[in-house]
Amino acid sequence: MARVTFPFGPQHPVLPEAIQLQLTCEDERVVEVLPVIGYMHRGIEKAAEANLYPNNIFLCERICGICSFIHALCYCELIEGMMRVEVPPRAKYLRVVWSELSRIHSHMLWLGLLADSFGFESLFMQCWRAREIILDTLEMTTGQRVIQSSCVIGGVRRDIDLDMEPGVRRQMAAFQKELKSIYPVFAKDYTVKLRTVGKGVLPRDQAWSLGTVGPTLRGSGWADDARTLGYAVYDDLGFEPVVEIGCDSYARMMVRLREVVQSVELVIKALDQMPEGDLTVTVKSFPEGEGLIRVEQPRGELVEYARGNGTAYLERLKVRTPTFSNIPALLVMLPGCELADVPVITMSIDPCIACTER
Amino acid sequence: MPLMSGNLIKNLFSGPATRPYPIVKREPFPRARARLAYDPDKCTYCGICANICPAAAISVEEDRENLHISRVYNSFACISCARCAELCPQGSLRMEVSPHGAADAKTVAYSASKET
Amino acid sequence: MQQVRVDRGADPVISPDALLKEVELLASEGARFTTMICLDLDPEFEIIYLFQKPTLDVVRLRVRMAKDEELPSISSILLGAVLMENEIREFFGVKIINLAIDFKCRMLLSEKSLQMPLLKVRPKPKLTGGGE
Amino acid sequence: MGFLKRARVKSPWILHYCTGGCNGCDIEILACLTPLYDVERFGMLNIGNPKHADVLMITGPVNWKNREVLQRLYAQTPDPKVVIAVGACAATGGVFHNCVNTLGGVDKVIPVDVYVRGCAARPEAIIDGVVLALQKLEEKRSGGVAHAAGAR
Repeated sequence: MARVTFPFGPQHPVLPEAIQLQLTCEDERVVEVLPVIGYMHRGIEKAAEANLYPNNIFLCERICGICSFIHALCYCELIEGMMRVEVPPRAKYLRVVWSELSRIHSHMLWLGLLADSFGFESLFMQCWRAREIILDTLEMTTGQRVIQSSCVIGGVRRDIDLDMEPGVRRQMAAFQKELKSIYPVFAKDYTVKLRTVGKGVLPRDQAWSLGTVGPTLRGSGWADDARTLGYAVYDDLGFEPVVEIGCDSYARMMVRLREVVQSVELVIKALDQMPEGDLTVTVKSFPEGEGLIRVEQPRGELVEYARGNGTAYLERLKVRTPTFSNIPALLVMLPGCELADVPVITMSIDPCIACTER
Repeated sequence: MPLMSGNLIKNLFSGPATRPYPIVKREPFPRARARLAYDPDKCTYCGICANICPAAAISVEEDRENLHISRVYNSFACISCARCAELCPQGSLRMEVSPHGAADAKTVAYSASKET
Repeated sequence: MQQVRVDRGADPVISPDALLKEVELLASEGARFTTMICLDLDPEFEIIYLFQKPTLDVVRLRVRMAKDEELPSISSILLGAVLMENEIREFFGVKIINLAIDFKCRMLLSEKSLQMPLLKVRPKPKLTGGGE
Repeated sequence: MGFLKRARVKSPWILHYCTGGCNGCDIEILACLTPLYDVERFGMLNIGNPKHADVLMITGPVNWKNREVLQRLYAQTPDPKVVIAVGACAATGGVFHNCVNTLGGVDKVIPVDVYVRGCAARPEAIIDGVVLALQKLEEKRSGGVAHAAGAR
């Protein structure tokens, strides 16, 4: 049969970002796929070497706008670990609150886009409407909607004080109510199941060997979550990773959906247990030596490596973002699928191209 | 689709969720960071804000011949991180909640320059 | 708590020739590729390979090599490494051979952008042009 | 003829393209389309085909690989068109001002009519920008008509 190769992207309505997939099709069936990336590359790793190390927080936040807080947290924890700075406990709890809020907002965004990718427009709108509650909470507590700029080396810059806390709890209750109406639609709806169950299968052993991370890996039955490594205060909050064994797009969707429920609980738990105390400690020294950290982003495990030489400039900052290691999974998931399923399967790894290419 | 219909019927009767933005403006949150306000009277032109700005939106220009020093602020490059407002020793910078409107040309704001 | 500081002395340092054997051994133990980090320690490259064991521990492996030495690709053993190897080849000009998918140094950069941007010491102009 | 042109100003179609920013502005543009800000009540529609678009919404500090894509999208959009640069990095490069692979702003590649400030630009600011863009579109349209009549 004649093979046709055609591009999917870089400008495509389903993906807000620019990625190109060169699909080779036989009839309606995809037989080969080659991801062409590079449309979002900026060169952040190089710029990080030229900036003062505290300024890199703001650069790292803008690696990706969706999970910006966690990028900042990762960089701050890395530099703190290298300089042996102990962050005040209240700051650690606040970091958990904000990173879980950004996880909820990222997952809601993704769930909406998934619904959009198979044409379920009203569900997309419903998800994004629920997400605005989280964005309002973020804006109320940190001052910006998507890029919070609240993490600094040695702590956090803003506080959720006593006046604000009831407001956050109210918002979370409102969000839980919205979530309760969305959850069964994703979990049980006929249309959703038809488009996701059995689509984009990533077998358990291949998911491991290809190096996938995050919900893509956990949807294939691996309980791998960097939050169990115990950065910030996830240890004290009794965190357990969410695992599904379906290995398909539906399983990955359910992982994210259940993580949203879990994150809401984590936020409330963190607010309950939050101790009093300072927000920041003063940091005087400069980073020296090598450091390596793994934190869990909405999309998976984020690995950062830095090498300092005792000056205000870093010698090297390496960011391994989760989508970078999830893209090879597309090479396994896409061949053999129907052309109409390509958007859904591509979405199911939650591609964040701005992260990938830095 | 049937599972969604409960939501749809509820939405039909629960009134609009839309914020009618240009007609009714929502009160911004007190912590919102949208605009950098500058008080030239307090400014000593120390240049700390220009040095630490991660986006190079602030610069201090020195004209040695005419003994002028002025602070240049490019609101189009500003990322509203409020780092400068935090570190200004004189407290001449702070973040305000009212957002900038859209503009059709890029301009930079020169502060009232100081004789040195 | 997670150990953030890396002790340089604790990691095994191997030569490019011994790499494939080491990686095969690790892969047979169930380790998978996490990432690799290239450092430009003029006059040589140091490449840190990170592998993840099923117990979530990270294994580090350092390869030291001269700038013009050839590095074998591990993408035949662990396909997940292919994008990162392409990136390192593109950003540093490390000569990586036998790549499973070869983007010919055009994965992230285009013809007009600065080539090999992460090099600390830029080579003489006639040595550049990573595209060949 | 008058009807078609008026319909264009009343109901502009938007093409959104990200040229390598951080995504923050992109999700805010998408948030504009969702119930809480709902720009569709102004007749705006986000579409995927530049040949149907009147307004180009560009985010990000344009990198080298994206430059040609952006030029092509601009060339494919029919006249009169308005370009909105959304966010600090689309206007000047913003926080990416010293990144090696960026060109530092959309206006280095194609002419920009409206700049929206903020990092990330708030949905309110984006709506303001679109409103300004519509005025520009009308100006361009009336200017364009006069020119065409003169040529005839």
